[in-house]
Amino acid sequence: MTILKNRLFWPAAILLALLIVNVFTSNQFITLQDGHLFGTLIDILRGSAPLILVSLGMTLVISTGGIDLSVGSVMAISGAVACLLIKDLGNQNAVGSVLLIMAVAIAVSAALGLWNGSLVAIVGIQPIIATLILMVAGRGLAQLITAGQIINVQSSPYATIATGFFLTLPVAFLIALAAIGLIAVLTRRTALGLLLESVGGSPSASRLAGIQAKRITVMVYVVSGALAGLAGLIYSANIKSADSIYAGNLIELDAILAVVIGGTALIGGRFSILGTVLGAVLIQTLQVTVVGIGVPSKATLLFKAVVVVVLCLSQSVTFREKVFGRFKSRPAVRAEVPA
Amino acid sequence: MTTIDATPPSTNQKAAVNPRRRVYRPNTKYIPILATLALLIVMYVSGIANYRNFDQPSVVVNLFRDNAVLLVVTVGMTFVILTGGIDLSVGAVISLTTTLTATLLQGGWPPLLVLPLVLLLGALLGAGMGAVIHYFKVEPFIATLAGLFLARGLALFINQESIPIRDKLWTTLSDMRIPLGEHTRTTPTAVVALSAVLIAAAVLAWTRFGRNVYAIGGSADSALLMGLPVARTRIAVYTVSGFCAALGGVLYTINSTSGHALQGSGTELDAIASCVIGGVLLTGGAGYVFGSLLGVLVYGMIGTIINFQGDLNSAWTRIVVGILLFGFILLQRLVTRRAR
Amino acid sequence: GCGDKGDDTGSGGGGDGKLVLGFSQVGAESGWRTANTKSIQDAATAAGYELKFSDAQGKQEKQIEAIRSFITQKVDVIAFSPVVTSGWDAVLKEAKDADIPVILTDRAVDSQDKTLYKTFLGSDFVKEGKEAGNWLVKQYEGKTDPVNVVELQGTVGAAPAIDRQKGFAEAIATNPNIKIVKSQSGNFTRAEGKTVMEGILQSTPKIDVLYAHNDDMGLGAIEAIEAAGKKPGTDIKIITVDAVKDGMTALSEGKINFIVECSPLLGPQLMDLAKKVKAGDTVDQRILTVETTFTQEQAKAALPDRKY
Amino acid sequence: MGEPTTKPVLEMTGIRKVFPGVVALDGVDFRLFPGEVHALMGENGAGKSTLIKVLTGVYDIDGGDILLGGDEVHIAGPLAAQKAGISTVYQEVNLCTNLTVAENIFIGREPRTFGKIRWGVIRKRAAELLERLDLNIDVSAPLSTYSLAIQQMVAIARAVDISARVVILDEPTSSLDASEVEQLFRVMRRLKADGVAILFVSHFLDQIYEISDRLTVLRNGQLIGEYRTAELPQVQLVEKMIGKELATLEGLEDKALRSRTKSAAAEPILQAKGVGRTGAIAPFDLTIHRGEVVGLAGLLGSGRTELARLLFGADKADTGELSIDGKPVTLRDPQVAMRRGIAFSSENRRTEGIIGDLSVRENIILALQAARGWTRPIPRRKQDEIVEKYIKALQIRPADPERPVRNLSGGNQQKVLLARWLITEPRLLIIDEPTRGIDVGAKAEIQKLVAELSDGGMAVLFVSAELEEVLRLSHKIAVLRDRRLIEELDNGAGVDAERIMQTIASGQTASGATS
Ligand SMILES: Nc1ncnc2c1ncn2[C@@H]1O[C@H](COP(=O)(O)OP(=O)(O)OP(=O)(O)O)[C@@H](O)[C@H]1O
Ligand SMILES: Nc1ncnc2c1ncn2[C@@H]1O[C@H](COP(=O)(O)OP(=O)(O)OP(=O)(O)O)[C@@H](O)[C@H]1O
Ligand SMILES: [Mg+2]
Ligand SMILES: [Mg+2]
Repeated sequence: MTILKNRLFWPAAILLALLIVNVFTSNQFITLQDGHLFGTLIDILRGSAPLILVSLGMTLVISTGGIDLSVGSVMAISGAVACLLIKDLGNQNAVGSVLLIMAVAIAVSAALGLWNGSLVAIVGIQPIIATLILMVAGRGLAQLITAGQIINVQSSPYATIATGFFLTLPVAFLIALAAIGLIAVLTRRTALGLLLESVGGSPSASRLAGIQAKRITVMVYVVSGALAGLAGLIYSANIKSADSIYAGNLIELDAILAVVIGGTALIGGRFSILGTVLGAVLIQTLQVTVVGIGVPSKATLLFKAVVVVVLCLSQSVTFREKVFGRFKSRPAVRAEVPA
Repeated sequence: MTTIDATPPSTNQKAAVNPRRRVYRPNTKYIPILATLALLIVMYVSGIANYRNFDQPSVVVNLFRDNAVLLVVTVGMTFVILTGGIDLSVGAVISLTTTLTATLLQGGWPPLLVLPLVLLLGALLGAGMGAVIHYFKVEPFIATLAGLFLARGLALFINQESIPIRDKLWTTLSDMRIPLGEHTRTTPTAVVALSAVLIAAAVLAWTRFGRNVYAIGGSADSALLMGLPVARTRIAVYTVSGFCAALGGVLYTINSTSGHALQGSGTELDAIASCVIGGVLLTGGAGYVFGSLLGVLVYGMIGTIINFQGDLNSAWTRIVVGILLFGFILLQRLVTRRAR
Repeated sequence: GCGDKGDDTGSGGGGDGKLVLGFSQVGAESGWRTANTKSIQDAATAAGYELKFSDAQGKQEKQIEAIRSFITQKVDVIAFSPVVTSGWDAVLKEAKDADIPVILTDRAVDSQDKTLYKTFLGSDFVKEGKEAGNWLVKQYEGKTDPVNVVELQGTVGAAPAIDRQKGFAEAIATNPNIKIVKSQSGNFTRAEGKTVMEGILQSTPKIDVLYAHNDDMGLGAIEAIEAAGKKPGTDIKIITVDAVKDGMTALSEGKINFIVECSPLLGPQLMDLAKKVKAGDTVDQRILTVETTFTQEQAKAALPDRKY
Repeated sequence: MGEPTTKPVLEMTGIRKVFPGVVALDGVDFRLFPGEVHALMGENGAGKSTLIKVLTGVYDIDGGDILLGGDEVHIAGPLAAQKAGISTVYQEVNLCTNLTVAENIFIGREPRTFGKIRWGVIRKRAAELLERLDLNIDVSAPLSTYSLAIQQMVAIARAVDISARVVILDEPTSSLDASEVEQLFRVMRRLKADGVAILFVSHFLDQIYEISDRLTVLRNGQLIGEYRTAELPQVQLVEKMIGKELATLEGLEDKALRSRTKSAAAEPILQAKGVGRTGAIAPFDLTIHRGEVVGLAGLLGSGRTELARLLFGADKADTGELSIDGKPVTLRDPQVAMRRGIAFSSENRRTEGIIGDLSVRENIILALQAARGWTRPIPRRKQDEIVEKYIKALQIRPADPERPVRNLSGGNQQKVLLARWLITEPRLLIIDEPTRGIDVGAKAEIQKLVAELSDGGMAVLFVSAELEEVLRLSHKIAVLRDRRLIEELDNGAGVDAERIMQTIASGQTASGATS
C-alpha cells in the first residue's frame, strides 16, 4: 500500500511494462556475446547515458527554481570542440591526448555553464531567457566550429566512451553511473542538496538564513554545463563524428520531462536524483519500444502522447483517488450549500 | 488591552499631510514596459541608420503582418504565464489547426463551418489540459507537453504532407489588403492580431476574470482562500491559450494558404520568450499584454535586422540573434534597475 | 486585385548597380544544406552579385518573412528553397506585384499559377526515390526469395522524406517479393539513424536491404550494423540518397551499395538564371540539376574530386 | 452580552479531521450564535485553524456534520463558504501581495458596470474602509510594499466588508499593536451589534476577556468545553488550555524578568552611527552591548522592522557607519552579518522564514549549515541531537523532526524559526515579533529563554508589537516614530507603557519640525 503511494511507483511500473514488451519484440533482450552483454536492454542502458547526464544537471538547476535550455547547444559545442581537436591529432588513438581533449571540451562546457549562471545569478535575468541566449547562439558557435559540416574522427579511445564495454557493461552507462554517484554524493553527502532545496523552496527565506544563493546558483549551472558537455562527448563518440546541427537537438525538453517524471517540481525545491534517472531511462525505453514494436512513424508522436498522458495521470494522487477512490467508504453524502 | 490608551496614535491621523503616508514614487510598475519600448525604438532607429530601405513604412507594417501568428499565440500564453503556468502545446495546436483546416477545406467542407470548428477544437484542447492541470494537480509543463505530442501527433496522423488551400474565402482573405497610407497596406491577419492584443489588455485590466488571473499568479493558495474561482479561472486561461493558438493556426492558413503538420513548431518557445522579454514574470502575477506585444516586436525586429543585414550564414545568424537578444536584455535590466 | 505598388522598382536595390539577389535558405539542417549555401554564396561572389542571404531555420513563416523583407529591400531577383510545397501563392503574388522575378531552387511549390515564378531549378525527390527503387528491383531481377527491406525515413512530414518514400514505394511495387518490413524515422541524422537501426536489428529477424533517405542516417545505421556483428554492404545491402563525401567514401569502401545523388552545388546555375531573368530573357519552367547515381565502382572514381 | 436566545447560526458536531499521522480534530462540537463574539482557545497545534479550515471547506472532513442556519451543508471550498455568508481571515495572511491594497480588499466582488471594473470606486471605497480602521495608506500601491501588520489590517478590512452572517478571524491581532487592536475591536463590536456572529482566535488573554462573550477550548484536537467568558477566571482558562496546573507557569507573572541587572561594564558588540536608508528609516545611532536586551517600541509602521533589517544586512544601509566589536563593517549581505555573529529572525515567517517543503529538522539546522558552508555538513547524529533538544525546549508539536514544516500549526512554525537561530549561538540575536502567534505557555518559555541567553552574555534586539513584552524583557528601549529613532530609554523605575506612549505622542512635534 505504501509502495503504491510512492511517486516513483508508477513511472517504475510503466518502465517495467515497456521493458516486458521489449522482451517479446526483440530477438535478444539480453545475452552474452563477444565477451560482453548484448541486447535490447544493453542498448537502452547505453543509449540513455547522454539523457541521464543532461537530466542530472537539469535536476540540480530545476531544484533551484531555474531551467537550462542551453544543454543541447552545449552538447553540440562540446562534441565539435573534441572532434575538431582529435581530427588534428597526429595519432588519433593516443589515449592521453584524447583524454586531455575531452577534458578541454568539458572545461569549455563548464565555462558556458558559468556564463549561464552569471546571467541568472548576478545579472538577474530570468533563467529561461538567460539560457535561451546560449541555446540559440551556442548552436551557431558549434556550426561555426565545424563549418556546418560533419567532422569525422577515427579515434578508438574516443569511440570507446560511447560504444566500448568494460566488465561486460557498456562504458557509456558506466560513465552515467559514475556521474549519478558523484552527483548523489555531492548533494546528499554534503549539505549541498539541502541548500539547493532551500534556495528553490524560498529564495528570500534562504537569503535571510545566510545561504549564498548566488554562488550556489552559479555552481549549479556550471555543473549542468559540464554534464551536458560530457553528454555531448558520448553523443559524438557514438557516431564518431561531430554533428553540430542535430547533437542535443530538443534534448532539453526530454531532460525536463525526465526531471518532472522523477518527481521534481519545476518551481524548485525538493529534488530526486533517482527519480530523474528513472525518468531518463523511461524516455529512452519508450524510444526503443516505438522502434521495437514498429509503430508507424506518423503515429509515433501519438503513441508517445498516450504514454505521457497515462504517466502523468497515474502520478497524480487526486486522479488515483478519483478513479480508484470510489471503492473506499466515504462519509455520508452531504447536502450542498444553499446558495 | 488594559494599560495603553489608544488616543495618541489616532491623533496624528488627522494631520494635514499624513506623516505615515508612504513616500510617493512615480508609477514604477510601468518602467519595465517603457524601457522596453524605448529600447525597441533605439533598435529601429539604428536599423534605419544602418540599412538601405529600412525606413520604408512596410518594415513596420510587415513586423505586425509577419508576426501576427506569434502575437496571437503570445497573447494566449500571457494569460497562462500570468497564472504561473506554461503552455507548451501552442505550436502543436497551430499544426493541428492548419492541417485540419486544410484537410477539411480540401474535402469540400463549408469554410464557415470549418472556421468555428477548428477554433472550438483548440479551445477544447486547452480546456482539457487546464482541467487536468487543475483537478489532477499535474504539472502544467508535463500536461501541456502531452498536449503537444497529442496535437502534433494527430496532425501528422491526419496528413503528413503540406496541403494547399484553394478555398475562395481563404484566398480572398489572404489577398485582401487594408490600406493604411499611400504606399502602405496591411493584412486582415495583422488587424486580427492587434485586436487580440487590445481585447486581452482590456480583459486583463478591467474584468474580474482578468484580475483573478493576476491573483492566482500572485498566490494560488491565497486566491483560493480569498474565495476566488480558481478552478474556473485556471481552466479558462488554458482555454484562452488553446483558442488563441487555434486562431493563430487559422491566421497561419490565411497567411500561407496551406496547412502542414510541422507548421508552427517551436512557436511555444518564441511565445514564452516574447512574454518574458516583455517583462512578464514566469512565476506569475506580474506583467502586461502590452509587454508581451513589445516582446514579440523585439523578436521580430531582430529577425528584420538580420534579414536586412543579409550576409550572415546560418551559424552567424544564430550567433547574432543571441548577441542582439543578450544586448537587449542586458540594457533592459540596467535601465529598469536604475529607474527603480 | 492588389494595388500597383512598385513605382520605383526599376532603380533596383543596389546603389552601385550590382545585381542584388535575395536568397532564402530552408535552414542548415544537414551538411548537404551547408554545402548548398556555400555554393550559392561562392557563386554570387564569383559573379559579382550582391547576395542577401536569409536562413529560415526550417520554418515556413520565417521564409515568408524573408521574402517580404526582400521585397521591401527592393532586391532584383528573389530565389528560395521552399520549406514545404504549398502555401506560397500569397507572398509570390506580392513579389510579382513588385515586379521582382522569383526562382525556386531545390524544392518545388505546388502553385497552380505557374506565372508566379520564373523557373524551378532543382532535383526531384520522387525521382530520387524511384532511382533507388529501380536499382534494387534490378538487383533482385529473376529471384524468387522474399527480400526484406528496412526503410529509414527522414523527418516525419518533411517533403524529401515523403517524396523519397513515395518514389521508392512506386518503383519496388513492380516486384512483389520486395517488401518493406520496417519503416521508421531517423530524422535525417546520424545518431538517430544509429539508434533506430539498433532497435530494428534487435526486433527484425531477417534484413536484406536498408534504404535510408539520406547518407547520414545510412552512415549511422552502418555503425549499428557493424556493432551487431554484421557486415554492411554484404549482409545487408544499403541504398542511400545525397552522395555527400562521407557517404561516397563508405560507398567506395563497399559499406554502401548504391547512392542516388542529390547535388547541392546549384550556385553557378542559379547565378546564371538570375542574370537571365533579370534581363527579362525567357528561361525554362523546370531546370533539373545535373545529377547522377553512383555504384561502388563509380564512387571510387568520383571520390577524389568530391568537395563536400 | 446576553445569553443566546436564538438558534445558533452555525453548529458543528462530532467534527473529525485526520492528517497523515495526526488526528487534528477528534469529535469536536462547536456552536456560534448570531451577535456574539466567540473565542476559540487552545495551545499551538490544538486544532483551531484546522477547525476553521474545515468550516470553510478548505479541508474535507473525515466525520461529523456542519449545520448552517439549521440546514446540514457541505461546503466545497472558500468560494462556497463566502457564498454561504462566511467571511474569513485565515491565520497566515492570505492575500495576493502582487495586487494593490484596494484590489486585495475587493477582488472577487468588484463593483462593475457592464462587466468593466470600476477602479475609481474601488480605490475610493478601499480608502474609506481602511480609514475606518484608522489606517491611512496609499491603496493603489502593491500590497507587498507594506509590512505584515498592515497586510493583516487589509485582510481584516476585506473580511469585515463582505456582508456575512459569520465572520472568522484567526489570530488577526498577532502583530498588531494596541491602537490597531482597539480599532479592530470597535469594528467587531459594530458587527456584533448588527447580529453578525464572530469567531475569534487569539493568544492574548487580555483581548479574549475584553471582546469575547463565550469561548470554546480545544486541546490536542479534542473539545474541552464551551464556557461563558465572564464566568471563567483567567487562571482556569489557562489550566484548561494546557491541561496542567498553573504553578508550572510562573513565567507568566508580569515583571518577573525585568528587575534583572545588566552586567556592568559590558563591552559594546554593535555600534551604529547615522545608519539609515532612504524611504525606510532615517539615520539613527544605536549601541548594543554584550548581554543586553534592547527592545524596539513604536507603532505600526514606525520602522522597527526596517531598523532591524539594516543591522543584519537584510537591506543595505545607504548612509552611516556600522561597527562590530569596534571594527567598521559593511553589511552587504546577511552572510556577512552572520559571520560576525549576528542572527535575525524575520517577522514574516511565511515568506522570509520557513521553507515549507523542508522538514522541521532541515529548517532548524538551515542557518547553522549555511554558516558552515556546504562542504561541511552537520553529521546526521548531531542534527538529530540538536533538533530533539530544541523540539523539547520549545515544545514544538508534533514532535516529529521529519514532518514538513508546512504542515505545522502557525505557532509551531514560529518556534521552529526561533530554534533555527538559537542553535547558531549568535552574539547578537535580532528577533522581530518572535512571539507572534505563540500560545501563553510557550511565550513564557521564550521570554525566559531570552532572559537566560542575555544573562549568558548574548545581546538581543527584541522587536514586538506587544509593549508589555518589550518592557518586561528589555534593559534598554529604543522608541521609534515615523521611521525615526526618537529616544533611547533605560528600562528602570518610572518607565512603563504610559511613559513610552507619551514619548511617541510627543515625538509628533519633534518629527513634525525636523522632517
Ligand atoms: N496540512 C496539514 N497536514 C498535516 N498536518 C497538519 C496540517 N495542518 C495542520 N496539521 C496539524 O494539525 C494540528 C492542528 O493544527 P492547527 O493549525 O489547527 O493548530 P492551531 O490550533 O491553529 O495552532 P496555532 O495556535 O499554532 O495556530 C497540528 O498538529 C498540525 O501539525
Ligand atoms: N502608513 C503606513 N503605516 C505603516 N507602514 C507603512 C505605511 N506606509 C508604508 N508602510 C510600509 O510598512 C513598513 C513599515 O515599516 P516596518 O515594517 O519597519 O514597521 P514596524 O514598526 O516593524 O511595523 P510593523 O508592526 O508593521 O511591522 C514599510 O515597509 C513601509 O513601506
Ligand atoms: Mg492556527
Ligand atoms: Mg515589524
